Amino acid sequence: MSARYGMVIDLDRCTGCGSCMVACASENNVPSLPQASDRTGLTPMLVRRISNGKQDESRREAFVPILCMQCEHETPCVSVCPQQAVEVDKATGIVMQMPQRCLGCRYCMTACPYHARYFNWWDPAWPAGMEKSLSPGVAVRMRGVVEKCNLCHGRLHSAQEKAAGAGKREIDPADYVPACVEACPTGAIRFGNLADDNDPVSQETHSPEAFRLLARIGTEPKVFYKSKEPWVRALADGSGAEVKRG
Amino acid sequence: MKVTRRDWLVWGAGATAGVVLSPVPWKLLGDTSIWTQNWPWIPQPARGPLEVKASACTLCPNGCGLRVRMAGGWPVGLAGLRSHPVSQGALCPLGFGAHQLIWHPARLRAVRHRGGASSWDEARAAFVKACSEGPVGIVDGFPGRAASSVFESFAQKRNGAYRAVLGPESQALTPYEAWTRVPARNLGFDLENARTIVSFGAPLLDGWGTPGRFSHLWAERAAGQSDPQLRLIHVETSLSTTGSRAWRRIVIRPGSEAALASGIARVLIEDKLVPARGPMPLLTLSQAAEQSGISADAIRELAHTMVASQPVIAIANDDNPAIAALNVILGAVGSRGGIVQRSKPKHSTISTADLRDMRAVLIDSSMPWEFVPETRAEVFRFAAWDGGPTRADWLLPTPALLEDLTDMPTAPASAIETYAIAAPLVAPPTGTLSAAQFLAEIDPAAAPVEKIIRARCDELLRGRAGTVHAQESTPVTNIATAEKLEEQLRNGGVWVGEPPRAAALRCDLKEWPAERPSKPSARSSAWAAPVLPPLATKLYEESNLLQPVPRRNS
Amino acid sequence: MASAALADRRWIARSEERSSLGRFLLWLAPWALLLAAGVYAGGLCLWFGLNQTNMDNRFAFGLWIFLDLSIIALGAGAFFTGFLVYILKRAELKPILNTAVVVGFICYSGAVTILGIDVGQPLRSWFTFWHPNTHSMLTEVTFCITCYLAVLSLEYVPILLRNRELRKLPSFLIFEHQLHKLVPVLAAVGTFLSFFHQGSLGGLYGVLRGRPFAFREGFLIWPSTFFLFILSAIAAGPSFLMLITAAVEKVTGKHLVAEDVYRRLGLISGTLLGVYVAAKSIDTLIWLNVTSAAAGVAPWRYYEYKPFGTPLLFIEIVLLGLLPAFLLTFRKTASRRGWLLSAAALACGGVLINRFVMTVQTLALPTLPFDEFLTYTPSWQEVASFGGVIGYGVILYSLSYRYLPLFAKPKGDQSHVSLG
Amino acid sequence: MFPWVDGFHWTFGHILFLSLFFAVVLVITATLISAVNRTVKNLRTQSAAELCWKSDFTELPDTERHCRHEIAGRVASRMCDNAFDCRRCAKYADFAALPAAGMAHDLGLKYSNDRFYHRGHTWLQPNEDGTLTVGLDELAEHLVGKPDSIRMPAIGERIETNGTAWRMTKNGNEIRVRAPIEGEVVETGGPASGWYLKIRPQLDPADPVTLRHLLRGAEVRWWLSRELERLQLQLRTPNTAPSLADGGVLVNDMMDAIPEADWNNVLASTFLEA
Repeated sequence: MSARYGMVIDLDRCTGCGSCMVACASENNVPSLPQASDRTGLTPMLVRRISNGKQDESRREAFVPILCMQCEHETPCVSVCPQQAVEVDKATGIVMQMPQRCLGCRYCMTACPYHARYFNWWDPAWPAGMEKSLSPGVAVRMRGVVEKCNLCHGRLHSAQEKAAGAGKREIDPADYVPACVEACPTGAIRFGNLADDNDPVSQETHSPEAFRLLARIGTEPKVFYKSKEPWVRALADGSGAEVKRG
Repeated sequence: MKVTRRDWLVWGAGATAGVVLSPVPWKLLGDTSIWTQNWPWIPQPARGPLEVKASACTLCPNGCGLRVRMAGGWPVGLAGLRSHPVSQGALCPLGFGAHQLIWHPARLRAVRHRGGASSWDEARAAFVKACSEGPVGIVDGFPGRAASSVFESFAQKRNGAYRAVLGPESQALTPYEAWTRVPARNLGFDLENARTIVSFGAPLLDGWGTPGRFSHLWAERAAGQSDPQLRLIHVETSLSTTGSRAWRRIVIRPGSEAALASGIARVLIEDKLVPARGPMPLLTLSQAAEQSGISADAIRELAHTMVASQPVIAIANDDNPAIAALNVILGAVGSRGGIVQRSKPKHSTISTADLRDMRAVLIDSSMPWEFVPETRAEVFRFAAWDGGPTRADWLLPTPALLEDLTDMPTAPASAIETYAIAAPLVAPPTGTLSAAQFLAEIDPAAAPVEKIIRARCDELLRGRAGTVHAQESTPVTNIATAEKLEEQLRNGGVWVGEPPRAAALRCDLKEWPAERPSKPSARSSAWAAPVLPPLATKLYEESNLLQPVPRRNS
Repeated sequence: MASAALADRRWIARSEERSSLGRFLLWLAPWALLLAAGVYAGGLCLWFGLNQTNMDNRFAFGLWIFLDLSIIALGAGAFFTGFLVYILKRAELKPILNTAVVVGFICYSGAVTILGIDVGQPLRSWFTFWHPNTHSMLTEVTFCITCYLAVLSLEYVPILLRNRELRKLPSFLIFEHQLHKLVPVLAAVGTFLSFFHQGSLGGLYGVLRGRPFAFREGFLIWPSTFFLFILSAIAAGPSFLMLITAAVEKVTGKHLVAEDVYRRLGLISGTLLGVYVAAKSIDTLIWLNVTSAAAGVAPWRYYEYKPFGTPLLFIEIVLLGLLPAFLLTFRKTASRRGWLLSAAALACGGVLINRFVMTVQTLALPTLPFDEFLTYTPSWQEVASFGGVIGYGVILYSLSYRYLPLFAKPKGDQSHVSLG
Repeated sequence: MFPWVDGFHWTFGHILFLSLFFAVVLVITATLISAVNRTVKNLRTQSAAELCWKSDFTELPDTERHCRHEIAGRVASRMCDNAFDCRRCAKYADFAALPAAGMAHDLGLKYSNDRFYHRGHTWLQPNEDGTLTVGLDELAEHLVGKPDSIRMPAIGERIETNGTAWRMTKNGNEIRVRAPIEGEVVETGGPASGWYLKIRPQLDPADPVTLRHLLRGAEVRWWLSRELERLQLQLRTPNTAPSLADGGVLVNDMMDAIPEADWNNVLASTFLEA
């Protein structure tokens, strides 16, 4: 049976510590290039600070982890890629990016409303010796291609290998946990199989507090958010004009 | 036949057409494009058996449990160790990239003397000479380790000074030393049982204490709830992460935490919200309001809110006595969910001798790089990385995390006593020595770290108390020998003591301590390494999440 | 020098008067410099990667795409004139056919070159042909533009082979003759291709449902921008041809094309522009009231961001759309060279603005509610590489004008002889 | 792109799109191939020369494409639209019937009435044995003088009207002499022998149509005088002005005499090069 991996991110639990970002970068062999800026760096997982726009004591801030939303319907990046370098994996529902087939036209980046795609503006490089600390099973992306979060596909792969080794069809959910989920100290990021109705995460997506970013453009992301705070929920549709970047 | 321009034209046209129609250019195109997919200079991840080891993080005194993924004999990923009773599987953002610190460009690899190249022999000679000429001071960032006792005894022998510099979490506990006659290192905040926590600027959700500890509490009992089991009231001067996530947020004038505390205490006593347990603050409510910049009603309202859901505890971000006194008034000292004594005081003779009088000062690598001793003595600075300009005559390269054998005693401010051992997982670069090893070479008679650790395991075993938390937890009584215990600890197990006996702590506060404004803490966070993991640096630069810190080395 | 001048003269048609070799080279020099700078800048981008540009993850497309779209739109004159002459048999436009082909060739080859630099892995460009994703507008664009460039080259060859020296080779002359007879076929294919890729270039942005500012409802698989781009391109193409021809006449001080050709072009351009403006206005209204609302965005919010805003919308549709359409069709103004040309310039400007809005403004506008409006200034490498294309264009055109029969002689149709 | 390439789906989109694409590619390549193919065929058959001539003819300046009847003064002004091939000219008969102008004044050029002249400055003289002798007319000879080199066609080679008869070089200028008539080369001469080619014509020279396209009689004088005028204009330089002003005797070997002139153009208009 095919899975639909997804997330529910509880924004009320997110303290914006950034552990998920570092864990993600470390797991996925993202180089830390000094020349990269907040507009040219690779941050497959990016926690963004938002506020209710107030400057006085009533000011509230929250943090929104932004990663590939794994859009399910009319996946914007898939339909635009001229050479099938992006495809939705039928078996997992994960939007897969194939860097070795990407020619770096960046059309998918203009198509993604969540700015969850990143371009390798530089050759990947590490300080002398640090390449020994690269995490195995995740290939380093070359300059000039687009990349994004693929829900730690390397981990899924090893989980599948483990299952195959044990002669099992299905992977043990405990074996496949993306780095950011594993890293979150407050358990704000929850990961599960949305196709499985018994999965607590899949059930959480139906809670009244759950919402998806820009739901109305109809891309049906598999990454959900939830919050009890109304001003945070105003994110759900693009009309949350009162919400400003922190 | 004569070659005319016409012939050239014809041949040229023919040649171009021919080449384009031949497979050659297309084949070349294919090969080059495949070549671009793996440029020779793109680093490839190491192949090799993947193994997972458990250890403890030694970059700050909190010693979070580490799950280290190793490939080809090198650490390739860090994660939190779920079985760790305090950190509970969490790490700080810096921790997740810490395995790359081994390769940080700023890594110290050779002895340096006043900027110039030097050698261990020269350094040793200089230090021995200094010792013969006068007393030596030793500064330690993580007191209570085996290394600390090496320092302590060495300093004692040379009738020098051993100085432990504490982080803000521990500093907040120092005022109680005088009132309870229990050293701060034996006290802790019993956050786990508190119902209301008032932090006076303590970044509880942003690098205060063991990262996993409070964030778990908060996430489980407070996050997003309108009437949470755990009420977090954050008093601050400007919006912080903790403030933005707190249940209530109070903004006051910088440095007026003490005044606010006094104001609250006065309200508590005047409104009989607490049984009078201590002296009346010197400040009047209006003065407190005037100083802290919030209305008297707001202070009164705050006081009422504090006691509405008890136990309640106030946490300072420094050693401000007024806030400690507030806890006394609240009856939080020695009570469940308040300030508790987690362990019996060990006989420790911390000399109060001043570093100024020292001939030489040895600074352990556990000290934050910013620390500069107020002395004219010859400074021997141990560090694994060069954090930039500092006042040190000798820069002595030490092993980094995962390279050195260290034991990690109870984390600052923890309510329960713990003991862990970080065993070296990779060999340190040649030419590095820890401060303890350095001293051991000079004084072979003294017990080395290994011996002391063994002795402590033995002590724990004889204490017959506590449990070792690993994949499964084992009571110490079920462990046969000290060797076994040490082995378990070296493999990432954590010894956890008995839960604290709260009532055992008696506290008498005669009169309200003299008011003094809170001073911003010397150590903003517990992070002690001179440099940040490159990925953390990246995080600072490529997100608007955290402000770049001056310590950053790019 | 004298011998060089003589040799040069041999290559110039006997019946044509051309400036001296020295003056010609002098004229070329600055453009050659521009080209050299462009080659250098482009080389930097290819060697060190796109970090040489000021593009970033949010501005994944920048100056290059904007200008590519623009020159491809302006180059539409090539296929459209061919279409009018060969398919609709409008012989009166024959005099500018050759110049149209050359201009088209320059525009397309230039655009393709820039695209080659613009992609991160140019060596993999051919992957698009190997693993084409037929749902992507960009695939359509890639295929069509490549084919059309081939067509343009084939249309360029006959003009090239009629050079005075090259024609001395019987094989060349015969080939020219035979190819020329087949040019109508090429014109037909070119028309087909051009309609598609001009449209797909519009579709490129119209399909982006992730960018509500650009997203448009449409007909079958094609968003409305698909058709708007075709319209605006064929409307601006003739205007651009007019401008080029007029410029050449000014520079060479020769009378090359009969006045009525100008007027004819103006009329075509103006009429199409009128249709386009009408369609564009309807499209904008639909977007304001239906499409954007469906995407959950308040459309007018997009016009709050300075420097873009409603003024830009007004300029695009009225000042650079409606006005030139009127000037080009209205007899009184159309019969005056000055009015005609300035109207043509306005029309071209309108298309430029439209391409700018679709590319740059779309990316500048925030999509997530906590995004900000971002700006971007191209790096000198981006500007210089494009300057190179302009230099290349002028040089190639000047050479073609000097040595090839660009403007068929006014006396009747001499552009090619039919057998018996 | 192809079923065996990874990632290919047999979807309607693919099939439609790719078939369209391949159709286009096919048309383009087919066009190219057929053009090449026809070219090769033309080059194989004899039509090449004719095609080239016709193409060249259209490139001639107006001044060099006047109808012979205009030159002879039979009609006011007429441009030839048959590439100087009066055998194809529908109007020829009508014009020929018209009265020609009177005798032109004497030129410094000899020409004989029993020779036929081609607009490319060759003459043609029928022989008893049915062959035709072809030579360079006096104006051309004066112009070229002694050529540096000559490339004659091989014996038995076929030459086409207005095609290449033979080639000469002079002071680095390539001179292609156009053949006055189609036929087979039976003998080759040269400047010394006063004639260049003997040709066995394809058509019967006795048939009046065969040589109709060539100038003869009075026409020649009018034509030559026009050619002289042209030369005057083209060669107007200080030292030649007197020699030509009154249509006086031409200096021999003008290419050596007036090297500074624009010979490329002069030769082109003399020998009907584009």
